[in-house]
Amino acid sequence: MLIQILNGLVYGGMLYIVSVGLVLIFGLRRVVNFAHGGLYMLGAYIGFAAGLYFGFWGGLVVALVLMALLGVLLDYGVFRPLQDKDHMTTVLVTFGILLVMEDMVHMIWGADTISVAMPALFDGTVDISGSPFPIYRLLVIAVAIVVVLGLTLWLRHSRAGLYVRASSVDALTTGMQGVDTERLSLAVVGLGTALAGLSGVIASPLMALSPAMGSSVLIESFIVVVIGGLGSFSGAFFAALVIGQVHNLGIVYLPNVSSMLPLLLMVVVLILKPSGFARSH
Amino acid sequence: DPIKIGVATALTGAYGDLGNEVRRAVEFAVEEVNAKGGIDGRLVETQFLDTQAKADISRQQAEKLVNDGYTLLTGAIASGEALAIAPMLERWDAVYIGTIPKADALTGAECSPRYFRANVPDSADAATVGTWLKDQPEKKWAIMGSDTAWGRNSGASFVGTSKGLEREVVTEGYAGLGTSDFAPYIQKIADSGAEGVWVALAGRDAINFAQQAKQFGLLDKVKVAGVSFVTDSTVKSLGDVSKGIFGIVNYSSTLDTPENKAFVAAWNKKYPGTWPANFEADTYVGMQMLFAAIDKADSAEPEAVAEALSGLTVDSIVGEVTVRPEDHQLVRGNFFGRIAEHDGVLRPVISATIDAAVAMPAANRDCQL
Amino acid sequence: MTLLELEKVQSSYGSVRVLHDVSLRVAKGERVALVGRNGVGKTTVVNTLIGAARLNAGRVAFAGKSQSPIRPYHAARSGISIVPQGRRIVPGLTVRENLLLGSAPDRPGPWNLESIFGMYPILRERADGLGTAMSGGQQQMLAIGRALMANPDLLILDEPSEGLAPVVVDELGASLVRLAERGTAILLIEQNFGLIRSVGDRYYVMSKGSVVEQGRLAELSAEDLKRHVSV
Amino acid sequence: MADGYMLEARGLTRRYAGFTALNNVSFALREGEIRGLIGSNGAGKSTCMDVLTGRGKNPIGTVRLGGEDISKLSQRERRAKGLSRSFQKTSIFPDLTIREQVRLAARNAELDNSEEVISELALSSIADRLASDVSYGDQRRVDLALALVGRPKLLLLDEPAAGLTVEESLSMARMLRDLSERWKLTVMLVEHDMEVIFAICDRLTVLHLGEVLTEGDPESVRSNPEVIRAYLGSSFA
Amino acid sequence: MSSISSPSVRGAQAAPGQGIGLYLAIGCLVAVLGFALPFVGLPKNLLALLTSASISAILATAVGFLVRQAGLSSFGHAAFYGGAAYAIALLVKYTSLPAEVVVLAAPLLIVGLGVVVSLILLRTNGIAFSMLSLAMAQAVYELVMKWRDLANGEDGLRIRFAREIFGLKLSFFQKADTMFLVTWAVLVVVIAILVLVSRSNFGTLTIAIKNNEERARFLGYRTLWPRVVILALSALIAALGGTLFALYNGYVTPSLLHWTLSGEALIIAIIGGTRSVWAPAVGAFVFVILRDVAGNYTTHWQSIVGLVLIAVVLTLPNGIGGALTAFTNRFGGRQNG
Ligand SMILES: Nc1ncnc2c1ncn2[C@@H]1O[C@H](COP(=O)(O)OP(=O)(O)OP(=O)(O)O)[C@@H](O)[C@H]1O
Ligand SMILES: Nc1ncnc2c1ncn2[C@@H]1O[C@H](COP(=O)(O)OP(=O)(O)OP(=O)(O)O)[C@@H](O)[C@H]1O
Ligand SMILES: [Mg+2]
Ligand SMILES: [Mg+2]
Repeated sequence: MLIQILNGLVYGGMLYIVSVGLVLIFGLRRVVNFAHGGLYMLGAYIGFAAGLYFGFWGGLVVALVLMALLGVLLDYGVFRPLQDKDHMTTVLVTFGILLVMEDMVHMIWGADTISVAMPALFDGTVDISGSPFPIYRLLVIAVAIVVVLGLTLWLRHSRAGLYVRASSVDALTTGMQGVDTERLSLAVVGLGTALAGLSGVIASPLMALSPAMGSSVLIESFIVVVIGGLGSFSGAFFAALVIGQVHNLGIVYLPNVSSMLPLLLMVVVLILKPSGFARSH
Repeated sequence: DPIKIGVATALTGAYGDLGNEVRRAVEFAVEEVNAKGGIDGRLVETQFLDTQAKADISRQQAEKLVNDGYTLLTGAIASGEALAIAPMLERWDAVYIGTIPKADALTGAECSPRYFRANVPDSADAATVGTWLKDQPEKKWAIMGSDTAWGRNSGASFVGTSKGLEREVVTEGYAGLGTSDFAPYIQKIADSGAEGVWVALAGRDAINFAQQAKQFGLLDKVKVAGVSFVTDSTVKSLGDVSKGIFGIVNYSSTLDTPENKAFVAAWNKKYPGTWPANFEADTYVGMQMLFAAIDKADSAEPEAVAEALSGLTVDSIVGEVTVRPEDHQLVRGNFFGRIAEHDGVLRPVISATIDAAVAMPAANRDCQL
Repeated sequence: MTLLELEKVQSSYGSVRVLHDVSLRVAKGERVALVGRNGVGKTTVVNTLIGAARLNAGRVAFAGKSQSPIRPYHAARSGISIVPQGRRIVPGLTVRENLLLGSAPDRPGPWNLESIFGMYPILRERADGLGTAMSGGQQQMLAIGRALMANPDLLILDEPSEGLAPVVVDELGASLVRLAERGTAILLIEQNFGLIRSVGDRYYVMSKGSVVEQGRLAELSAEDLKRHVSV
Repeated sequence: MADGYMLEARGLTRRYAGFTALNNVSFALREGEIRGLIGSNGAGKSTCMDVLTGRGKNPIGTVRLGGEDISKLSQRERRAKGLSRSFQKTSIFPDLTIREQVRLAARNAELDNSEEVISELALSSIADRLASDVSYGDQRRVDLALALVGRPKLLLLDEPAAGLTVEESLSMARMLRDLSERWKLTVMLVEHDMEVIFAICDRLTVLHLGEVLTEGDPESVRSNPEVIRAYLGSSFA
Repeated sequence: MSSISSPSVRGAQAAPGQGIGLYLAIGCLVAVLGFALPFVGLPKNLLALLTSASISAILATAVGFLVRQAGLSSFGHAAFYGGAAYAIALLVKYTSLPAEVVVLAAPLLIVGLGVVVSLILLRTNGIAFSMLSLAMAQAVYELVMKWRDLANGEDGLRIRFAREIFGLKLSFFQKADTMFLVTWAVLVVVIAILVLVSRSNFGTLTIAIKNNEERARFLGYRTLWPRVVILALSALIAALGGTLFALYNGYVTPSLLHWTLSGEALIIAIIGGTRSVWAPAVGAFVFVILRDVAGNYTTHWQSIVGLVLIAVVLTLPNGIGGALTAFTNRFGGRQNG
């Protein structure tokens, strides 16, 4: 039981790191970024490819840097020119980017599933209430906690965080106060994609890489973002935790309907509270 | 004029790797036969279209191929694709050689006079389990299946088989296609006290499960065996993790027959450093069937080819095999094996051969051709 | 020193040209009123300064520096704060956060949270409530407070009296005058005669997207002012 | 309407999370009367209109329109009974032309005087433009037109003159006076422009901190020292 | 939907009642020309493609109409489309109703269920609506996947129609050269009806509700029912598309119910443009043909579709339909707006 709850935490933690990047980008650009799943996948592949030369941790660093750069490019080349257009337009462009990205990965690394070895430092298990539990999974939980704390501190208590929150609801007014919202959004979108990359790399020793891995994580992270209350960081955190538990305990206790549980949870939350867990920020 | 073979297969999407195996095998077979001057002096020509393994797209692409004169078809990955195409074959005046889809219905209730199956169906895999299980000391088994018709059926037949052999199935889990985190299933199996796990997962799901089971230490504690699990792509993705896993093996490149040895050698030449994988070999068998039938019919007209295929006997890489006229299933044997080193390389190695007479259940009476 | 200068400015929303010929300037410490009836383009002048309307031709300079293209933050960084029409309180932020948003750490001066709270005590009472949950007039106070937080050299107000109680308008007038006396220049876009009179010194009149007249308010009779605003 | 009141409001109250924005406010308007509702910012004027029209959660208090209790009715039903309002924050339909939306607003009324209202509010020249494309002041008038069309029995106007020029506010005030006489409109007007208030209101109700500070004819309110201190300021004294 | 909001519906379109002559003429011409296509000796494959494209066009029209009139981006229309197709398959399999009854009843049945569900869906707006519709549709998908005894899971179901439907041979509906006439006729009728609806008073009201629901309520309108009617209409059209699909293909699989199908329909609608009722259909023809052509030449059709999607979206802000309208207006010498 304890282990199953831990597993739920791992799952929720992974989901949170993917989703929070989505939230950041949604917050700042009001764009439901369909390419996000693709970024997660790309991050995993880059981490894998660079890992062949620099080892797992080196690969992680390379992936974070490249993904952040890619995010900056995405913001500069796509979101900024499209900022005055209808949001749906941008959503579609991100969908187009997803298609291109999947195809590129397919072209470079092939369609075969690739598995990534555990970093040696965390290979192995610890004993938790009599059962072995992979140390690496504990690391995933720790990373998620660090991301939560870091982001919360940054957003709630720093001036930049205030700017991000303000800019995410009204960029023009924020800009009028002397904030260079464009540079801000370069940074934030870069951070968001880097987080997508981070989650991809972190996930890679757990789950095999394939070009399709992005699409499957996309829907679940959308669910997290929506249940959390669009654009809400703390909401996404709670939503990811809840979904993680619901997902895992569902598999254990309600195996026949487990795949529907997150969907049903979303339906119930949205019907009771159309704006999601948190008041929408 | 050339003989036209149309291949509508999953070149992209979740099953892209399988589609590419099909593609390699067809290209190999065609190149080989053309190098010999074709069939009865006619060269073979192919066209590939992408289906993403989606039934509706598959049907459209197949129709397109037929309209362009490619009336000899193959390439379906998912059973749904073949099931969607089979009923149209007569109207299109085409012939289909199935090499991957395993659903029993294709040679059962949904059988078609124009659909021929070269690979081993689900029921034959199920019939193979018992011969292996009876020799295993483990009494308590867990089932880890994919939540699809195939996975559920494999699970059910394992349960059936184990009852007869006084084995107990202590827990069953079925994960949806594309499941990335198997931790809850693995923990459930660990908590159940099972001594062995029967795995009916395929592709990426199988790999994710095996990798995570290893990380939880499950692979070291219990015996792992499965269907469609011991494949070359599993080995390729998992490396050492896969070592020692048991399973039903429809084909192994280590198969010790002269035909297969020649095939493997030729394959090695065209694709250096690789061995034909099971789906590649099955597709190659299908092509052998097709070429033999064209040769026999002296025609590439679908009607004539279909007639020739029914009851055809071929000297294939899996031995001398016959297409059963009752349901158009290729009657062939099956194997049990495990992943082990062979010639210094990890790959599925055959440990037991099950004769066609045992392995292939009788033709399904639901099939009315 | 000229804080704001527009020279033969033409600007547009998409393909709709709104400003045809706007020239005006505000120097340090000046108090300038911009008047004209509804829809002549007063707000568009402000929107041009923050890049929300596109500058097609002409010159815009902040603190002597020409700006092109204009980004929303340029004005603020040149010491120009704006109280926009419609207030534009940022939803989701508290009153305090809305005020902090306006502050510019590199521009010290008399205005800070305390002094704004001193001027509008209701803002202190509601400091931790959402800015948008206040009444219309309270939000107007917040918008003015936010603009002051940056200790601007030039304060542009677009119809600030809208929705304010007469007492509050009076107080606003008085505080703008005090502000001007301390050296902050003011560009006031207004319909309220009383406020124009009490705050303004020079004036510009706009009509159909162009500045058509200018002069000193003191030399303008009440009837003439009324005529300009209502032409 | 035995007692001759068009609108009777009793005990209107609204609380927001522990804070009372409107506290037990009562008043009554005669048919054809123009009532000014004034008070400092945050006094509760807009809230009062919300409660009268059933906007927001559980409005407290009784509202009688023409003698009939409408407190339990939805916003839609209140409009059908002849209660109409405009909004302090412009609330119109950006994707419809001005003419389309005024017509739409008239469709539920007994009579369609949309063209009349459009020309009365000087919207004729821009009537076929999308509402999103006209200036703020024009949008304010569209908001007013939506409330005015169809000759409601009771019209609640929340700062209709805000954003209008002085000239326009006064002409709008004259028009209101005129229409209320011609159409027998009863009007309740929230406005900070005292020129408009004093030009057309028959009576004034002054709110302060969510309660009625005083009520009376314009002259007496204007000279009430409490009102001067809390709201009007010295310039009106 | 704060993020996926609909574009302004008008702008390039004529105001109601004015200058529709030219559009009417062009519309009629295109409709009539369409019926001539099977008789001018087009290659079979092209006709098959056009038949699939008209079915996609019907679905895209349904989705686009919902965006245009109600500002709702549905990620759940696959449930109506695939739902109708599955309803046919199941009714044929488990009942002995005549095929005619099945084909007519299935879409109505699905819409009936859809309306009930929509009463829940329509409590929300914007992204919440999109996600709810997605969730509901995915739940149907999961149900069909899981309940294997009913619908055979991911392998899908073959529909064994009777030999004759509506007095026509089954092959009439399953061969492109004849089926195209049917799908085209349905598409033309659907668009004609929707144009009338959008130009009616009811159409204006729904746009008002989309813009500003509260004000519409204050103007004395019920705001739920008009939205329900629009959603039901849109659902019915999607279900019609699914019905045609089932007739044409004789086979259903769960991918007909998957959210990606809804998403694709939405993409097609936006590529076409949601300012006009007919534009999503144009988008469907362009998209389906493009994808097919790309697929013939390369396995990188995904990249090609992606890049074209980006290019169209960037260069034609109001979609292909918007560009066509602008062109027609210039050509017809009319001013915008
Ligand atoms: N976003 C826009 N797109 C197109 N035209 C616009 C837009 N905003 C304003 N306009 C037009 O520009 C003109 C000037 O508008 P502006 O808001 O600048 O007027 P204003 O002088 O500030 O009026 P008011 O006193 O009503 O605030 C108006 O005719 C208006 O119709
Ligand atoms: N949603 C809300 N949540 C909390 N407080 C609110 C909310 N809406 C209004 N208030 C408060 O209720 C009080 C009355 O507000 P109301 O809008 O009625 O004032 P008003 O008299 O119309 O003022 P103004 O003249 O400035 O428009 C104010 O103090 C306001 O801050
Ligand atoms: Mg203005
Ligand atoms: Mg108010």
